[in-house]
Amino acid sequence: MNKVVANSEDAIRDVPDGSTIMIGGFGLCGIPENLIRALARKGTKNLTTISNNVGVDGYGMGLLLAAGQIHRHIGSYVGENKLLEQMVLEKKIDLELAPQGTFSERIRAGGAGIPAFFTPTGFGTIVADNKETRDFDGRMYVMEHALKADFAFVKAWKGDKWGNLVYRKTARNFNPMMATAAKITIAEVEYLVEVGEIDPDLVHTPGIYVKRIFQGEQYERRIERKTVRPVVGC
Amino acid sequence: MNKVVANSEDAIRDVPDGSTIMIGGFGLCGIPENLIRALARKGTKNLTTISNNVGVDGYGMGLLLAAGQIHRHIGSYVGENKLLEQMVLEKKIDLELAPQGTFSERIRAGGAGIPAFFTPTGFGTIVADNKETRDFDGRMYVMEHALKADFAFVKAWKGDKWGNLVYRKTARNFNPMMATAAKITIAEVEYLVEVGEIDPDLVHTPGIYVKRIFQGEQYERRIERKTVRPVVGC
Amino acid sequence: MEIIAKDLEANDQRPTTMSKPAKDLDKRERIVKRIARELRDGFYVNLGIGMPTLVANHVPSGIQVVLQSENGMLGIGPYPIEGQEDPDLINAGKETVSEMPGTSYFSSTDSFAMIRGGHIDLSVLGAMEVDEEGSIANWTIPGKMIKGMGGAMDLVASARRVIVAMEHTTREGQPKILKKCTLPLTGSKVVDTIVTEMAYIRVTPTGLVLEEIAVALTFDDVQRATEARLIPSPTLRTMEA
Amino acid sequence: MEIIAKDLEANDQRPTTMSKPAKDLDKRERIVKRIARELRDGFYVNLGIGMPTLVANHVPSGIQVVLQSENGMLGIGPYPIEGQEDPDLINAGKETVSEMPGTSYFSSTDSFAMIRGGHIDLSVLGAMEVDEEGSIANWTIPGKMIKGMGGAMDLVASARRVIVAMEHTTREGQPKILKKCTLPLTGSKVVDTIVTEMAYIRVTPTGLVLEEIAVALTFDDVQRATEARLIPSPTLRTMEA
Repeated sequence: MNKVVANSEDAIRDVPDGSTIMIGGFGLCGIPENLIRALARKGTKNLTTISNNVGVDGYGMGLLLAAGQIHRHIGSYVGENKLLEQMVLEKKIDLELAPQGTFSERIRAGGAGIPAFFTPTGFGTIVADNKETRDFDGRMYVMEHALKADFAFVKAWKGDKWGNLVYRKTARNFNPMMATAAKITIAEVEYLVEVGEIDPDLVHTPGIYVKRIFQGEQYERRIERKTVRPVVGC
Repeated sequence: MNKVVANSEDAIRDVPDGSTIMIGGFGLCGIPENLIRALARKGTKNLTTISNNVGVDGYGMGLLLAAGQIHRHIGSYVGENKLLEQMVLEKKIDLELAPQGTFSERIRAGGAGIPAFFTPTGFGTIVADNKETRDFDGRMYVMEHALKADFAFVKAWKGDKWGNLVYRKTARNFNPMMATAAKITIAEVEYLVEVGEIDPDLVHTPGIYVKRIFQGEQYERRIERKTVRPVVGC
Repeated sequence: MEIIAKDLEANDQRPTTMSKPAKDLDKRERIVKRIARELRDGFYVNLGIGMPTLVANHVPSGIQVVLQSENGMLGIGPYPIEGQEDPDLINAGKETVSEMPGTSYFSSTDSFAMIRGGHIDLSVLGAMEVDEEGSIANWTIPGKMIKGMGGAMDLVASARRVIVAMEHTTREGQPKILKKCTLPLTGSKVVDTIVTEMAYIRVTPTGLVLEEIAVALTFDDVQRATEARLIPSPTLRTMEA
Repeated sequence: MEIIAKDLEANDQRPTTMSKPAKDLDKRERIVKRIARELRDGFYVNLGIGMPTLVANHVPSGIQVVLQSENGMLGIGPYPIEGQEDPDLINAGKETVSEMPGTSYFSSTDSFAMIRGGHIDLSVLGAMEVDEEGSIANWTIPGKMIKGMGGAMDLVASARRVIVAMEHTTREGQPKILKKCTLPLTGSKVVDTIVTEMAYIRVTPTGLVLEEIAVALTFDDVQRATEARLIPSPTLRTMEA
């Protein structure tokens, strides 16, 4: 069983134009930054990306956006990208927005063999337009469908050579579910360790979901909104 | 915020006759044994129990069964209870069996605000009788409904006073999902620790789901099938 | 679905304390203080981006509440001390935060399972419009700018109690509490309570019940700033500061 | 739904090595050895209770497979050494087991999400009946005893490949490979391969293709023990031991 690849370039060697790719992270927190940079360098085109956000202008997925690599995006919040806004208005990109809980549950469903489920979220709003709605026990729900992808790019704090992953703090976010919902899941980690070094009770993503793993070349881990308080007081 | 109760008796003080109770564990592994014993002592009647198994004759949920406290049971495997079999044949108990994955997903759905979902499991079998079936992308699925309960009895290895729980090895099983799916979740733990003693990245069940917690009086942790190999060889 | 929206107050993710003029700050302070009095010991609470976040500064003494962040955290603490900020530790507004004793982290999916499953005792969030049925609009203005709804739709649909925290009227003095929302909804018939600098209003099946009025204002003052009809509560009283 | 079933081979949770006569043991050994040859490096495999469990003893050297247990474990190791058994560490047959380096634990819900999501490369399980469409019955005999289906229905519905491991006929010599199952199904059209002590059979859209025959047996021998019609493979060969 050999899942370890040399680097980000090797990890994405066979990602073709037109792929659907899930990309972990919330804002810039927990994004697979090395894989994104590699994909920008490779110049793969015509991508459908599935990610909660689209980075910021000039960083993270903003790189792919600026390079015109993204044809269609599915997410829940894109407020940090002036460029995206412009591209949507100019119809250079298709954008599908979903409530964040529906978005995350659709990904979980994709990985868990559930083709569709009912949620109360969005009933009575435009999110429910053209969707099946239904009464269960006197409350109305909207039917939503699973999301799947060809590739998932996820970022973990630590991973072993069999792909068992551990995330750190809120950098976990969408990574664990995306890892389950793609044909080929590629994990980049800050620390690649030997099999057996991770406590089996503390594994967040079991290795079964990970096809390729490598230690990221460089972690900038950029902070989007640095908010601090004075050392004295508070 | 005070969730700590003195003991198992105090924890179940207000469980009325006719309650629906989820009980964690797989076989005898990870069962809330102190809560079960307390419920047997209390003699609460007419219960609907939701649990993968029903213990064994004379131990675990077998105690509740023998005392005639269970009116109806929903689970997936009951092969260890001669008594249950007899009671079903004599129509002294209602038994609903579900595929284990459907059973566990129904509980997860109950806790996650999903009233119904589609699964491929059981399509074309009697499990799908009288249920809605549906084609998604050329494959047939069965619609299944969420399960909820008045109380959930769960057992963890360690828990803090705010109800954050950590399970150990395969004793995790159904406990985490059941903790989410009841109005009142009661957790018994082998080690009750102070708030802040559990690494936030390693919490399996966040305290939000737990209303009451206590350190179990006595852990027998009975083994159902002891299988070993010789020290030499193999 | 393609969505066009304008820069929204509710989605404005700049720390409000740094970007609003002093008069607004005072209004906001009164709103969040009033809302903080609704907190109860042991509550698990989600505070929306912007003004609602400030409720955390006024938790009554002697009670413990746990703040949830929909990006996967229970137990949000204050902003970190300079130099201790951690890129892996942010709130839903993408601000660096700290953790409290008893914190837990989980995936976004688990976080929204928690929200959708009805486990959050209280959700406080901003709004552009609220109407007399308790419907709320706070995420988009068609034909303007693109942002997305984030987690707001899930929160309003499933939190046990939804409180809207907003200024009573727009900057231009137009009512924001309407007979019927005109903007695309975030949730239909979901709001329980509206708290503004002028009033504390309960949404009931028969309409909006005015429970409290800011000091020095009359029922008519509030009604004039409100498009929807207000029903005076039998126990109508002055809002505590 | 009330279910009545008989003591089933597939659900018999006693360690088979301790309860079967020697002749059966030899048959079973041949079956599980043949199935073990289907394993590939990196496979994640679920072995059903009873005979399928024994496949683990014959993993070809030089390859690594990870065994899944539907009660929430990847990385099942051998039975523990006497005195090291742990009540918190059991397999789906409720037997005490050990863990391997690289093991992970997870909830039952996560385990069946894994199974239902199609992440298990291979599921091996016993059967009372299999038919020419690949339908399988292994969990109940109406009017007899009550056990329950456990996880078998999820496994047959969603594992990437399903291999049935069973003796070719009943103790009474009656065929178990039928034109159509008579017992309530565990899964409809789900089996890929049937391995018995007599044959290795592939389920195809046009019927059951006999790929391998046990040494010293003829096609007619196998057909006589099989109710369904068998199609000889163009590459029909002798089963390797």
